[in-house]
Amino acid sequence: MDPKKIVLNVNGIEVIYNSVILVLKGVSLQVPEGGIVAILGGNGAGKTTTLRAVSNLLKGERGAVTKGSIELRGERIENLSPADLVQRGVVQVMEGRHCFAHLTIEENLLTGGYTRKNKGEVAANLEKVYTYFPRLKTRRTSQAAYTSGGEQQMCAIGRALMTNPSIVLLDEPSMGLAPQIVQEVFDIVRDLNAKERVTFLLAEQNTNMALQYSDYGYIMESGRVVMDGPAADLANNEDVKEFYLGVGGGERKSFRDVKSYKRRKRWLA
Amino acid sequence: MIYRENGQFKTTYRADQQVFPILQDRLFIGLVLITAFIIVPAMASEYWFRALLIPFLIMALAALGVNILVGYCGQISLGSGAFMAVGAYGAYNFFVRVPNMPLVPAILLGGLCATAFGILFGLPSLRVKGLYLAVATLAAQFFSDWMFLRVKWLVNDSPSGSVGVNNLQVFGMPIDSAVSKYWFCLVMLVVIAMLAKNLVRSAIGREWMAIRDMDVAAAVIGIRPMYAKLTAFAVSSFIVGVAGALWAFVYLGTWEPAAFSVDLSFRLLFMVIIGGLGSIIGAFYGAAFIVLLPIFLNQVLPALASLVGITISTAGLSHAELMIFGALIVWFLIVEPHGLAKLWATGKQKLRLWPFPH
Amino acid sequence: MSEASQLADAPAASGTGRKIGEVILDVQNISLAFGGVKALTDISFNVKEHEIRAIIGPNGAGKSSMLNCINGVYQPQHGSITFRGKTFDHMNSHEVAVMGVARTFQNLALFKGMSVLDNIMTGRNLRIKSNLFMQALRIGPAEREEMRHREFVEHIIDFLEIQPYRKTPVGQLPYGLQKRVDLGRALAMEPQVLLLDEPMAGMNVEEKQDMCRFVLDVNDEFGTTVVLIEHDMGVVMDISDRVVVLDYGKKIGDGTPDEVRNNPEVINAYLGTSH
Amino acid sequence: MGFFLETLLGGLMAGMLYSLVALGFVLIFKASGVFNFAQGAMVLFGALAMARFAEWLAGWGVTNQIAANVLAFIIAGAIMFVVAWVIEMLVLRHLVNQEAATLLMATLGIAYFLEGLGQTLFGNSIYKIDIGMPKDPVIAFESVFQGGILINKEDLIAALIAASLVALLSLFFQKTNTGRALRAVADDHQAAQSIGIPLQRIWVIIWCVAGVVALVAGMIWGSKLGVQFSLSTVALRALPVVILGGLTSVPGAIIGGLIIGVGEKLSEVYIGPMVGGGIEIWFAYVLALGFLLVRPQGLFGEKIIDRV
Amino acid sequence: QAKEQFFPLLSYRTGPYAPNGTPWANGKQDYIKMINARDGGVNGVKLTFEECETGYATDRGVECYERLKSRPGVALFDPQATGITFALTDKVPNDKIPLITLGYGLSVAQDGQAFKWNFPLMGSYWTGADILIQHLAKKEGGFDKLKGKKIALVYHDSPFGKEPIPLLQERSKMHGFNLELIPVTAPGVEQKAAWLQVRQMRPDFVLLWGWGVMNSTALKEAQATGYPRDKMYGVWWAGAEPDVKDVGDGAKGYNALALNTSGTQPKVIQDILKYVHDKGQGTGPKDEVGSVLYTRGLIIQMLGIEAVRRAQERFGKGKVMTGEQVRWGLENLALDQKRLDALGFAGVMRPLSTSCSDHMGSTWARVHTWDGAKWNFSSDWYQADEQIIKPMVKAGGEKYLADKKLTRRTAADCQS
Ligand SMILES: Nc1ncnc2c1ncn2[C@@H]1O[C@H](COP(=O)(O)OP(=O)(O)OP(=O)(O)O)[C@@H](O)[C@H]1O
Ligand SMILES: Nc1ncnc2c1ncn2[C@@H]1O[C@H](COP(=O)(O)OP(=O)(O)OP(=O)(O)O)[C@@H](O)[C@H]1O
Ligand SMILES: [Mg+2]
Ligand SMILES: [Mg+2]
Repeated sequence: MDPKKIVLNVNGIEVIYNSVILVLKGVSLQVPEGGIVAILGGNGAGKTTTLRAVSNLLKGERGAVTKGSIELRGERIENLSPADLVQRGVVQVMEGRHCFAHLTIEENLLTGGYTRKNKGEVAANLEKVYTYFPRLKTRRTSQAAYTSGGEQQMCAIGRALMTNPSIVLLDEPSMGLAPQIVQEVFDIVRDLNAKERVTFLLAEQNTNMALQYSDYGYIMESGRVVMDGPAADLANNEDVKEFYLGVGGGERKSFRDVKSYKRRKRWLA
Repeated sequence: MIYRENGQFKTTYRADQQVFPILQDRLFIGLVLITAFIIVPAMASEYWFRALLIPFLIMALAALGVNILVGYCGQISLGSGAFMAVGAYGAYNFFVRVPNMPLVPAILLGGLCATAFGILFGLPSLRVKGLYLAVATLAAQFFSDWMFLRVKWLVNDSPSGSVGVNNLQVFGMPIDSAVSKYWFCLVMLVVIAMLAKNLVRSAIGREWMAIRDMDVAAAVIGIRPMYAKLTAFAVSSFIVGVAGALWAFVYLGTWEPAAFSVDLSFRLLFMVIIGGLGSIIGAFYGAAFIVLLPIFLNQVLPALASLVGITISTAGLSHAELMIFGALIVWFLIVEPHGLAKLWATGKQKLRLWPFPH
Repeated sequence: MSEASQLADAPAASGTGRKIGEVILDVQNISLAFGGVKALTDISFNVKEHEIRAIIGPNGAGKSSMLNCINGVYQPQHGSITFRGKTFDHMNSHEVAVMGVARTFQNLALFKGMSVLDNIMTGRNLRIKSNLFMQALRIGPAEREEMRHREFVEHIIDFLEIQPYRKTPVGQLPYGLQKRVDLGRALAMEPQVLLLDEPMAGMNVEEKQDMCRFVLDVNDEFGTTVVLIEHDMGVVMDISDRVVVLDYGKKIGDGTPDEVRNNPEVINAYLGTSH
Repeated sequence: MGFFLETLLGGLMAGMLYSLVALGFVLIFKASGVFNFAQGAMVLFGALAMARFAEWLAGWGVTNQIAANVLAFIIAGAIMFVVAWVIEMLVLRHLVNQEAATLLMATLGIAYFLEGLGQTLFGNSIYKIDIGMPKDPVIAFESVFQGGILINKEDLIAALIAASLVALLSLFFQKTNTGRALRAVADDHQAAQSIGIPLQRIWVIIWCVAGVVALVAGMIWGSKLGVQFSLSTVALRALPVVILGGLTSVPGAIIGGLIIGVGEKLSEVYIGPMVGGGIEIWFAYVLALGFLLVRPQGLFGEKIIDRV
Repeated sequence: QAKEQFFPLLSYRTGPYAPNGTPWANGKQDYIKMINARDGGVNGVKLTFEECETGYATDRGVECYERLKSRPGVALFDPQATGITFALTDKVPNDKIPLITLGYGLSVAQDGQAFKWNFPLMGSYWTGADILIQHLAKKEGGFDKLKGKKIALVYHDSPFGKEPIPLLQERSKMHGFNLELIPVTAPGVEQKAAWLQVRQMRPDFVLLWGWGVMNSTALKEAQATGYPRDKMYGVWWAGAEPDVKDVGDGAKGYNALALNTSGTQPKVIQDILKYVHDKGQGTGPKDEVGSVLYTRGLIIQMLGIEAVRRAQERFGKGKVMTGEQVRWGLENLALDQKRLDALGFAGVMRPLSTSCSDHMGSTWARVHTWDGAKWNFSSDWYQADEQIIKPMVKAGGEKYLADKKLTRRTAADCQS
């Protein structure tokens, strides 16, 4: 990693749910200022948990960081409330959308602007989100619960952008979105990153896209980081190719032809 | 690693489906049963029986019934007191009006009266959900309060509305000593708890839970919400009704409608929540907490106070009792929001890993 | 495990063993609107026995709503649905389930408080014959019946490779596994028609391959008809026999993957140029 | 006819008094999705504080009754603020994102605690709040109806206070940013946190407002009934009101109150005698239930969403 | 072992009825303390007590009973609540502990031949209702003047409130007045409908059968609907300071039955102030001493202690009495005026003597009126009409015996 300024430094954290289930077993990662960092890994690897630990949303899940430290621009943030973190520019897009069901799409977005006191700024942000996701504009008066899955996902992302963040934690942004929109979401990420120097930490299953757009990647397996490196290197790693990009041995295999035996290899276990 | 399941492989699904698949659990429950049936009767004093154990058993039974409706089927009920009252007065009417009516059938018939009443007031649940349903069940509560005060026939024309029974017998054995009452309630409780446990781990129990967790999805996989909800109301109010009959017959002897007031309904709901929604064993913990803790505080606080050399007035003690009780509820919830049963389960999980922390 | 892999190994080569049969489900002129929002406008398409039928389209196109109509969760304002020769104006959830249609959900609709095993067991409920009293007593037949179904469910659990989580409350599982459980619950109904709403969202390639394998196996082995909504074009194009394309409530394409792939309207509205 | 109008009027005003208590429920439900069992205890607690301080202040030399009352109200309000703050710090903060049942139970613990604390601090006898409410009746329209129509000034004033409180709070919820944030919190604690809504501050504010509403309710009911433990049971009378109006609607609390008030008084007076009387309380619940069967979310409640 | 006679005291100092329950409980405690301090107990037997909080709830009351009943030297129980009385009525015969319910409980329990262990001393709701009707007749100038009059009973909707109804119906048949029944749902915080009904039917008199907050609320609603308070007559549980205190002037003219005086003049009160409160041993605040319910507490405790004293006369002076022996004492109380004077109760209450067939001992009561600051007597003593009540009690006793499959106590049993 180049000697860029590290904004977010996660240092050997352990996370325990319900005071018995140990989920993260010493995860460390760094996010440089203005970088796009991806966390990859299979179901249950602990990506979401890592993001929750950073944004301090673990408490509501009865989880806790029991070891290690998390620093934001050199400041320890384990004891800050999520609201404090948003004030400092860190916002998370939660997995599974979590739109406010009874609020309309527009109200959802406006709630995202709660921390911004400047009315003009909020209005401008709203317009920006609407230009990113025109679909939201047409559905603005509809209660979030009655919109389609993809519309809710857009709403969740848009809502987070309304806070004018400097670091965005994106948990599976592409889930449930049509391919074109996925493309657009990643373009937005790149856009914000380039134009507004927003830093991104994203957990993604769409490895292909994630590696294409990010600078650096971490691969997690059962609560540990098993591999990390610049995105380009990871994309060329044979194992990554085979297990995460589905192009092992050169050609992409048809989903119809995949072998039925269990092939997953564990790096560590 | 005192408590572990390593090495206890299940070779059949049947073995795995047992209520207590782990050996330690079986030993433990066996011990509990032996204690309950043999050791406790040998040791407990009259006071323990009459003032603590019997009400605990009956309330545990009632809480179990409420738990089926609230905990398993997710239908909030604040009318459990009414179902108990209907059970009690129903059993009473069968008992005094039908010549030579034996006790147990009278109680069960009382339970059936409660079932009918429960289904009637459960009908709105087909349309009204969540907290809003509380209105329907409270309507049942206040209606029954009124009914047993106003309809003379139901109280056998007693002018004041208070009624009583005596000469209780089961198969010719009188149920009047403290121990016999205890055993009687214990047997009822154990039998009903087993049946209830069977129900909740069978298809019907899964239907209830499915309706509770997500009713639309449940309908899509073929569960009929109406059937599931009404059976939950029926089974629940039957058990609650039986508990009501026991409460009236065995514990109170003579009672007035106020014995089944809305306070009782609330207390039953609290038992279920603090014990653990959707857990049979939780009903026991909840009943113990709500029934026994205030009594315990009431007796221990003066002793504690005198120990540290302060004398608190009786009124002060009562208020301190309320405060401590309230604070304990909050504290337990913070430690484990899913109730005492979950706390117990987590404890077991820790034991499983012991001495390692994770 | 071995059983499951045998199941899968034999016909893996491109579904040669399957015979696509007659039309089993026919949707005619369905229109559905919510207030001003037209979710579906005059949609017709059919599904043939044993085929894998995909529905694709941009977000908010009305795909999930279509499944909801078939399922009886929504009542369309116009149109009718014919299932196995019987025509209905609108469907009733319970009847649909009885007729053998199962479904997974886009926004996980699992029973959160229940374990994986219990969740999948609910799929068997329609087949349970013993009544309340027998279940309470759990005597002979009731118990044996329960065991039979348990055994069936265990096969599904093996098949989906979620053995270690049997007793875990589903709420605690990671997203991807919850999707599998959702599939398992639908499979437990032994459906003739399986409606899958984005079963592979939130999975990486390897996991998607697993899921595809499950779907193909079910389709091959039991001849289950599959209706699949999916945004991953790789998956759709590889495994489906025919594809319907919806756009803002209207049907804009219908045909084999290749036909659809080359349909300009579809490219414009949905696929974009990258595919 | 005169009597009918009188009953109607009595019902309307009783309904307004229920609304005042119902309002507290609505506030907290709106802000956290929790049904606050402690509302009754808060009414009692507020009233006790106010009654006792008014009394003590008189003893400490504040002889002007109005001054004593105003001061006592301010002190009691401050106490309610402290209570709200402590509740947030010791209870709510630790129960973020938990199920409604858990939170409901926690408010019950709070109720017990407040009841105990209130009686310990302020005593358990009957106390008086004398805010100079006129007690004697006014008879109006004597020329129109035989015997005239009885109007209770005290009720009228109380109804006016209730109405203005409701108007104020409705505005607050409709027009401010915070109002929207509250609704967001009620929908999803965690998501609200994730976008920077300061849950803790919001809860302190809303419990504090609910506490003051409880204090006003306690003051008015207390001046009617005398301040003692039974005050906490008016919560049960307010329950059908909240639910009929819709758990999330401030104006609903008023409309619900009026409907329930009128419904129960008319039923008691006209149907009651036929069946032996004493029916008003269950009638209120049955009435609310009747409305629910038509509108399961109450008259003005947010539609209950269930979607797959 | 020390010679101690134990008095379990069931009380409620918290909850909806605390304002009324507290002075009552304080009176009972203070009297015991005073007897110990002044007389050193009963013939050398020290009196002990323990209070148990019931919160007016039946199950808590039963728990208290079970906890305290097996203490050594238990004399008797006074449950202080109708619901608890019902539940204990079934239990006391087995435990052989008498139950005294002064001025409350079951009216039919006056029949001591049916209810061996119950002692509704000094009056039941039947005697109370009877006396009120007598008083109204006297005010109107004779029973015949009641004809066509309208009397409304506003009552607490519970067995407590319903008890007087049979007697009032009987009386209304006899004298031809109309009885209107208006129930008030417990606890009675909302009575608008009830009083609108009163306003509409314009009864000549209102009888108020309330307890706790219901009473003050009724008075306030009466004021608010303009019903004259001087036409309202309460039972003795609706005639104490907590019922009128915060209504103040609004309750002026309101009448209620009185079983006892209030005020600090009686010697017994002076003794309590001297031996208990002046020593800093008082249970409650000093200014409550001598209030209506406080004084009633004193009487209850005095009667219990006198029963012990009476029993000692027969079973051995200076011994601790068993429950059975105390029961005999209760059944053979003979407190004539002289004895009352000696006890310091001169003028506080009427003489009282019980027997096997009469567990009440006295059916006298009078009426007092609130003048805005204190209660003043406004009538002489009345005695309930035996001829009406006796048959009712007898019939009720028979029904009870039949229901419970018991037989009437024999003369021999009465001697034991
Ligand atoms: N609230 C919870 N309580 C207990 N265990 C949990 C909880 N949330 C997650 N876990 C466990 O933590 C582990 C990691 O889960 P996490 O959600 O972080 O995975 P993930 O990498 O985000 O997976 P996915 O790609 O499926 O979202 C899983 O094994 C899961 O079962
Ligand atoms: N119950 C409802 N009430 C109101 N509008 C609805 C409802 N259900 C769906 N809609 C609207 O109908 C349209 C189609 O929704 P649907 O969920 O079918 O989309 P979809 O094709 O599944 O999209 P996605 O790929 O994003 O899941 C959307 O605009 C949605 O907002
Ligand atoms: Mg995740
Ligand atoms: Mg969809």
